[in-house]
Parts: sequence; C-alpha cells; structure tokens
Amino acid sequence: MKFGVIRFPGSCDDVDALLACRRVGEAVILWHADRDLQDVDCVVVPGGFSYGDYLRVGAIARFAPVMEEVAEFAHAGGLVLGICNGFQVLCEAGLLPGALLPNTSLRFIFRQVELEVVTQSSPFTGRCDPDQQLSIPVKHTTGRYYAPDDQLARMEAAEQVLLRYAPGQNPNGSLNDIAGVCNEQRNVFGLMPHPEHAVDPLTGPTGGLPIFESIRAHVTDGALV
Amino acid sequence: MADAHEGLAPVRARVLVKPKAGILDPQGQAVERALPALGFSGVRNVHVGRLIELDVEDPARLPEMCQRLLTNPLIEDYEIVEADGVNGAGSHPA
Amino acid sequence: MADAHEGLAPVRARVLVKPKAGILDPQGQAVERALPALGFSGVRNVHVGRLIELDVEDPARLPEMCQRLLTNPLIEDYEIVEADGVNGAGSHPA
Amino acid sequence: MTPSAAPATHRELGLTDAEYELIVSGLSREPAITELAMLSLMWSEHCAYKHSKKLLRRLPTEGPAVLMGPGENAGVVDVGGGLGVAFKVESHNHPSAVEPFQGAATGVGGILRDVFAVGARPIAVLDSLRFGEPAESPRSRYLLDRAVAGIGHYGNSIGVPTVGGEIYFESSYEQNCLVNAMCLGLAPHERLIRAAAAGPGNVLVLLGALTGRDGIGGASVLASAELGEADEAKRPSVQIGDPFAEKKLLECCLELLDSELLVSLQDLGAAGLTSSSSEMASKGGVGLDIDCALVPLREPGMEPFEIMVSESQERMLCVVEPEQVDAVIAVCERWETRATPIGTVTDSGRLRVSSGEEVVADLPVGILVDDCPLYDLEPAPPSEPLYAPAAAALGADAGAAETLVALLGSANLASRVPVFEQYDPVVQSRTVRRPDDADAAVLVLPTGEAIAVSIDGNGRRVACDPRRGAAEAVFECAANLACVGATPLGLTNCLNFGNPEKPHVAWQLVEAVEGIRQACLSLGVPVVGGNVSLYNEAPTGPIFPTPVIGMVGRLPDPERAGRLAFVREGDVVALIGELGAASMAGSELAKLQGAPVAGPLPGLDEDVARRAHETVRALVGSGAARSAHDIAEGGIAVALAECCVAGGLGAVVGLPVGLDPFAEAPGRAFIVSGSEEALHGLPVIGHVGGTTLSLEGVLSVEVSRLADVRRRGLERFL
Ligand SMILES: Nc1ncnc2c1ncn2[C@@H]1O[C@H](COP(=O)(O)OP(=O)(O)O)[C@@H](O)[C@H]1O
Ligand SMILES: [Mg+2]
Repeated sequence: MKFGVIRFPGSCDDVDALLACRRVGEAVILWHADRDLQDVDCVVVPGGFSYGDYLRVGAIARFAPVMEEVAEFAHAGGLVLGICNGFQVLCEAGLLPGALLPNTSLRFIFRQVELEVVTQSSPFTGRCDPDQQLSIPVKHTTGRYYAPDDQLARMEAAEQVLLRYAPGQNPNGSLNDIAGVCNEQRNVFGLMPHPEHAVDPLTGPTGGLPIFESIRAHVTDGALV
Repeated sequence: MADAHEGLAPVRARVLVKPKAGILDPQGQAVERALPALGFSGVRNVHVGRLIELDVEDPARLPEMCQRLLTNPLIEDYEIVEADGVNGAGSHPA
Repeated sequence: MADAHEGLAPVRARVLVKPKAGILDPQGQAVERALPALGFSGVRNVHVGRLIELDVEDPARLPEMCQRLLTNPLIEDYEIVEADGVNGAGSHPA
Repeated sequence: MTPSAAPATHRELGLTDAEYELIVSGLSREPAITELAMLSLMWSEHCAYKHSKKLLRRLPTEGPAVLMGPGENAGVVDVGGGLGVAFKVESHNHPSAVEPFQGAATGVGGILRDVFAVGARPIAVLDSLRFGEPAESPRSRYLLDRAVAGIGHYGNSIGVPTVGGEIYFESSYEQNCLVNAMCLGLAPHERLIRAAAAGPGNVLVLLGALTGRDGIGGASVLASAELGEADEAKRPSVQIGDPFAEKKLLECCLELLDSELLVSLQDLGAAGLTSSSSEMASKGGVGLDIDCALVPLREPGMEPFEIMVSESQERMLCVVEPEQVDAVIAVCERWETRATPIGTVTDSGRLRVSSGEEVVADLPVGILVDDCPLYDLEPAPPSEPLYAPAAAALGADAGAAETLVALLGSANLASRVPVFEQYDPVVQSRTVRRPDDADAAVLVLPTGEAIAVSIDGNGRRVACDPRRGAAEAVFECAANLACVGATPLGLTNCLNFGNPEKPHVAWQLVEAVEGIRQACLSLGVPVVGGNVSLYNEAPTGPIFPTPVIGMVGRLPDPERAGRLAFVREGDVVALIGELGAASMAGSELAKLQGAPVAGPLPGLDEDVARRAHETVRALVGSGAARSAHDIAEGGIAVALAECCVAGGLGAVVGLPVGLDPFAEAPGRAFIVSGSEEALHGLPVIGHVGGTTLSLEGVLSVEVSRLADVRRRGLERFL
C-alpha cells in the first residue's frame, strides 16, 4: 500500500512519519503547495508546527492547496491520519469534530504515555490488541481535546473515540481522557500522541506500530471495519 | 467586492477574540491565581484571549474573516471594534 | 488601597496587549500572508496580541498590574479599556 | 561620507582612546559614522576576542577526526561513512538576563545557524544553564522558568531534538545567569562549506528575515547622536526569535547546498551584516561592495549604520555566481524565504558600503577583522577568597542517610525531568538514549553507527581550583561518553568568566584554559570550536569561572549503547577506577554545609583515569555491563542512588575502606552492574536487589523515598 505524508513549511515530524509508514508499506512526501495526492491509499498529516502554528494551531495550514484535495479524498472515503499538529489541522478543517486547546499546564510537555484502545472497529485500530496498552510519546503545548457536551455524547455513543489516555495518564486535561478520535465515517483519525515515534525498538517502545499495521491491513487485506 | 474598495482609505480595526463562556481557561485562571501573590486583591473572572489589529479597506468583510480564519467558532467568540467604536460581535452557535 | 475598595461593585475591564512598535511580530506577518490566499485583499499592518478581560474592584491599580504581571514591558505595549471606554495606555521605555 | 560623530562617541561605543587612535592612524582619517559603528562592534570583545584570542591559541586543535577546526562557524569531526558531525556551543547570557524567553530562544536560533552555515543539518541541541539560588531568589526561578520555555519553544518548533543539558544554581550567578546552547549537525563531507567569500564579480545574496532595529545594542548611542533628541521608536529592541522563519531558512540553505548553488555561506550573528560580510571577505582574501539600500527592511527610515549592525535574527549571507542567482532565488521562493542580492565580491580587499549613490563606509577588510589589538592578560591569584560560602543548609552532624536525602533533594542534584519534559528529545527519529536514560545522549547515524554527546562544567569546582576544575570537566565529559560506550572525537567549549581586566579573573581564565589544554592532550581530544563570554560580573563580584565543555564521541553499535539504571536483581555492582583522592573540596556536600569555596581539588592521575574510561567503554561495548554511571557530584553514594532510582531497584554495597560516601573526584571512577560472570575479575563492591539502597555500616534508605525527594527537588521551583 502507499502512504502520502504531507509536508507543510514548518512540519517537523514528516520524515519520522515517512519512516514509520515505510515499515509497513510504501510512502511518499506530498508538498503542501501541490494538489496531486499521487494515488496514495492513506494521507498522513504529520506533527510539527505548520506555518509556525501562528494565530491558532493548524489554523493557517488547513488552507494549504493540498488540504482541499485531502478534504475531497476524505469525503470520498479515503483514509486520513492526523498526528498531533495534523490532528489540530484536521479539526480546524472540519474533517474531525472538536478542537484542541492549550494544555492545562500551559506548558509544552514531552512524556511517554500509556494509551487504551477503546475499539478495534476502525481502519486505524483493527490490529491493536484491545487488552494491550500502547506506550507512545506525546509532545505538544495544545493538546487538550474539547468538544461541546452534546457532540461529545454523540461521539462516545458512536464509538468515535478510538484512543484514551490510561487512568492517571492524561497529560493535558483532555475531556474524557481523549487521545484520539475519528469522524462518523471512521475514515479520518486524529490523535495527539505520536505513533511514528514508537515504531523502532532501538529508539524506544513500539506502541505506535499496531496503528500503522492496522492501516496496512485495512488497505491490503480489506480487513473489516 | 474588495476591489470596489481599492484605493479607499483603509480602516483600522480590532478583533477581540475570547474563549467561549464555559470552556476551561487555564490562562485566565493562572493570571487570577498570580495576582493576589503580587498584592492585587479583588480581581475576578479573568479571561485571556487574542487581540488582532489590522488595516482593512473593506470593513464589511471583517465578520467573514473572523469566521473563516481569525477565530474558531467552536471555542471562541469575537468582537469587532473599528476605530470609531464597536460595530459587531459574533457568538457563533457551537 | 485595594482594601478600601472591598465590596465595591467591580468594574469589567479589558487590557489590550500588543507587540511594541518595531518589534518583530511573526504572528501578524503570518496572518497578513494568509488572508490574500483566502480572497481577502486590501488588509495591511496586521498585528496579533493578547486580550485580557477581568473584573477589578480597584481599576486604579490596573496600570500597575499591567506592568508587573499582565504584560512584558520590554516587548509589549498595552491599553486599558474599562466598560465605559478607554482610560489609559502604556508604552514603557525599552 | 557623513562626517564622524560627536567627539568621544567612540568611548560610549566601548572603544578606548588608544583603540580609536589606532583606527584613525590606520585610516589616516577620522572614521565616518557608519564606519565607527562597524569598527566599534568588530573591535568589541565579543567579535575580536581581544582578551582571549592569544590564550585560545594554546588549545590543541589537531586530531585524526577533525575536518574543520576553530575559525569556522562550527567545528566538524569525521564520523565515518563519508559523514561529518558539526558542533559548537555558544553563550547568550546577557540577552537572557534581559528577556529570558526570547534571549534563550534566540540563543538556540543562533547556534543552529552556526551549524547549518557549514552545511550540516542540525540534529540535536543541548543546553547549559546557570542561575542564582532558586530557594532564595524569585528572580532566579523566573529566569529558569522562562529560559527553559524559550529553549523548548525554539528547538521544539523547528524540529531539532533537545537531547541533553545541565543546570546548576549558585548565588554567584544571581545577577549574571548563564544560558549556553550547543548544537550538533550532520553533513555528508561534500556538503560541508566554509565562509570564505571568493570570485570577484560573484554576487552577495542576503537570505531570510527582514532587517529591523533588533539588538542594535551599543551602537544605539549613535542613534541618539544621530537623531539628536530621543526617539522612542528608533531605540533598539529585544530580538524576537521566529523558529518558523528559521525552519524555512534552514531547509532552504540545505537545498541550495545540495544543488551546489553556493560558493560560500555564513550566518548573521553578533554585529549582523558587518561581521558576517567582513569575516567572509577576510577569510577569502577579497573585498565586498554592499549597497545597504538594497537590504529589505522591517522598519522605515533605518540609518545605514543601523542596517549594517542590526542583529535581526533568521538571516544568512551567501556568495553566488552571477549565472546562478535566478536558480537561488527560485529555491528560496519555494521555501518562502526572501533572497536579495545586496552586493558583489571585489578584488579590492576593502569593505565598501554605499546607500544608493552615497558611499557610507570604505574600509580595508583587515582593519575590521585583524587590526583590533589583542591584549595580554595580567593574571594574579586572588589573595583572599573571591566567593562567599553558601548558607549552610545541613548540619555538620547530619547522619549519612539524612545527608544522602538532602543531596538528592538539592536543586543541583535533583531530577531534571521537570525541565526536560519541556523539550522534544525524539524528533528526527535518531535518539537512542534520551535524557535520564544514560550519562550521554546517543543518536543513531544513517551509517548504522552512532554518536554520543555530553555537556558539562562545574563552576564551583573551577572556582576552587581553576586548573584542576576545568580539567575535571573535560574528563567528566569523556567519562559520560564512556558510560554509553563512546570514544571521544572532539570537543567544543564556552568560557564564561568575569572581567578579564581584573588580575584574579585573568588568572582563573589562564588556569582554566591550561587545565582544558592538559586534559585534551592526555585524552587525545582536540578542541574544534567554542565561544567566550567575558565580563559576567556584578557589583558583588564575578560569576564562578564557568568553562562549559561539550564533547562528541562515536560508538560502533547503538544497540549496545549503555544505560545508567540498575536493571536486574542479583547483578553484581563493580567500582571501576580510582577514588582514593576523592575529597570534600568543592563538593555538593561542602556547599550544603556552608563550607568555604576553596581548593585544592584532588589531583588526577590521568593514566589511571584514562584506563578506567577504556575499561568501562569496553564493558559497555561488549554488553558485559548492563549499566554504567560515572561518579561525580555527591560522590559514590549519590551515584549509586541514581542507578537505583533510575531502575527502581535497590542495592547492597560495601564501600572500600576509608572512602567517604560523599567525597568527590569527578571524571575518573564508575559504577557498573552486570552478571557475576560478565563482570568476573572486576572489583565487585555489592549487588543489585531489594527495595532499599544500603551502604553497609553507613546508611540504608528506601529507593522509593530517594526517588521521591529527587523528583521534588527541582520541581518545587517550577
Ligand atoms: N573557547 C573557544 N575555544 C575554541 N574555539 C573558540 C573558542 N571561542 C571561540 N572560538 C572560535 O572562534 C571563532 C569565532 O567565534 P564566534 O564569534 O563565536 O563565531 P560566530 O561569530 O560564528 O558565532 C569560531 O570559529 C569559534 O569556534
Ligand atoms: Mg557564525
């Protein structure tokens, strides 16, 4: 299968995402100013500080030419994974519900956190062992997930919350310990933790790998959602 | 529309952006906590938001700018203040 | 001094904080660059700062609060606006 | 040219009358305003190294791995596979004291530019920080909080991991905090580039940010001289870092180099266009004509001298062949980075600056770069102690357990997690050992091998005994590298001292440099670069003399990179190296007891120490040692406690007879753990296991308690 990792000016974890994707498939860089998605099966909107995160995180990146294509791609059912800043961009773009607010600590925080897989029924968690916590690092200043109560209730009911911080691990004050959510169609997924930084035993725990493997499995074996 | 205004003297405008009521505002809380320590008592309901100042040729487009770029309707309310006073507020339905 | 005001009806005040003139304002530049791409032409001199809203029993102490906590005098100027209009600005010597 | 400024302006610009006379006789005329501004900065301590240059010549700079040594923007060592690692440490002390967040942020931005100026992609940042006592000084807590936030802001935003650092608190830094930042970069040999301008007729292109009145600093007196009555808007302003702009500038410069479009490249740092252009011309033995009216400005109405000395951040200068200019501009547009031809290379050997038609400066490059007089230091050891002892925080009668707890909970030894949690250590996917995993950070290279890096310097020990204290810092860096299995390739250093015109500070400087020199020679580690920050002095006296050493090493197998934590019950604990000389002089315990800041420090048997390093390197490299940790501040007791806390395991140890558990002799001895077979034949002093750390007949404390005090020791101030 083929991943496409978007590169905005100010993307930082784009190469990391590329390397992680290449552990399970092909992967190419998609330049923010180009509209060509190069027939990828999954678009990754990576972490970093697109456009410096000025004004509001993700606020300016969402208007990049490539993002129009990503929106179409998503509406047509294509898989889109947003990591950290990518999650923020997808929320700003309206491809995912909710918004991300400053950490309650008001500080940037890097920490290895334990995540609970809420459900396997998504293209992004199909290969995650539900009884296995994932150890993945978070690194952000603006990761407090927020959605209005009624919307949150609908999301929980529809199992749109795919990942939660394990009890006592919530690093940023996210509502309901939410670490990652998908859209109603379940083909767009955003999370604050960085799975691409948890795929290589040489550099740390490998809790991120199952997420990339789930995507590959979904695309290649057409594993059921 | 903007074209119609090319050459017009631009208006200095301000957009005041604040967190929507009811959403936790740790920045405001931090300020509220810090003040007494410095000997400033009697301060309440502190909220921290954003100020955007700009010269705009066509002020009529400001609300649109606010809704599309300058604010996030889900989490923020805004108020537009032109050099000559308040001329519009926006509290988008969440 | 504040004590003298205990129990008085607090005043809703706003502090508008903006980058000092001449100081690099990357945020303002970013917004100014972004707007034309969204079809908003004719926007200039964009600056992004902070808005602080607070209920204060003794508005007379606001300038002091600004200088000691709410703003960074080295790189920011501020303006105090009370519910009833502008009542003070501060531009600290660098 | 505009006639010169008011008489004696040169003094306000920091030039002595004698220096000004030299300038006048060198030019056979009075300098014009713009010339005076340029010369006063180029002849400043910061640019000319007036009081340190002669001394620095004593440092050994040769080594088999050295690809670029001192003199370039960053030193470069060969790490095999056609790759070089560039690195340098630089101070941003004063700006950080004025505005800690932006000062520290722009310090990181500046050192990153030095590294990509030689064609290397920045792959890691480290920081070395010094503040006053956090328990006593709210200002020091504020400086710590903001400086750390600023470093994180820049490094995290630009996507370079912050993989290590060090922080010490001493009241001598109360008025002069130290913020030193180190950066490492990676480059294929063929991309390495020097700053020397070349090729008369070639074009000088300014890259990056607009030029504003940022950090015009000293030269601002000219602003007032020029403007007459004070004009607020024209005052120099605090430099604001824009990591987003630098990220684009960085990618842009690397792409320009990969496409072989540049003849030479140079960052703009202190003294802005003036120093960067004159350094490029001097190194290339050429001249430059610059039209400063072509420089894109952020503010209207800037004077030529302001443009020439502005320290606006995120700018680079490059030399381009005329036929390549369009290609260069095209690459820059792709990265949304401004590229403006502002001048040409000439064979005149002069730096000629015009503002449109008007010539505002016409100086021989030599007078800017070479002619500033170098001063001899007049060192004299201080007759009485320079530094007051710290207030006693621990009674002399305190028991060993109480003492260990106090040490681990002290701001200098407590866990750095509350600080490192604000830095991204993993971006770029190279980080094999993060802060707290091991004594040095380890980064895997594209070749499959790895490099290790450590930064170290203990001002108090140098204050006690400058020569031995500085040598210890070099040995301690090497010891940190040994703990992960790495062999040193080279080092960089930042000399943070007081006023060198004072004999006792001059003495500290001379002695410290001699200590570094001897340590480098005995370890065979060359100095490839560095920085000097002098006049860190308050009315109350100078800072502790603080040479900060950053050392880079190489290890063949990242899978085998060492860790410091005890990991397995039943493993034996061995003591490698000689601690016989260890003493209380300059120790953390001496500080807690309020003892005088006085030496002498224990002498160091270099051969014994070097052999200990080799033994540990071998044990780690072969996988025989499951953990390795050097014994430094707080002595063997604290070293053992750190191994226990890191692994959540206890240990039972019998100390060698006569060894004080808290005596210090850094850089020469280690705690390693491993299976009995693997460590067979080594001096075993105990074993790993249980939930308490017991030093037989000395102390016994629950590891959970040690972990708890260690965690809270710094956290409580943030
Ligand atoms: N303490 C030192 N040891 C070795 N080299 C040094 C030291 N201080 C400065 N240098 C070298 O002198 C040159 C000028 O230093 P500096 O002005 O900091 O460079 P830049 O202007 O590029 O930041 C650099 O090559 C630097 O490596
Ligand atoms: Mg340089």
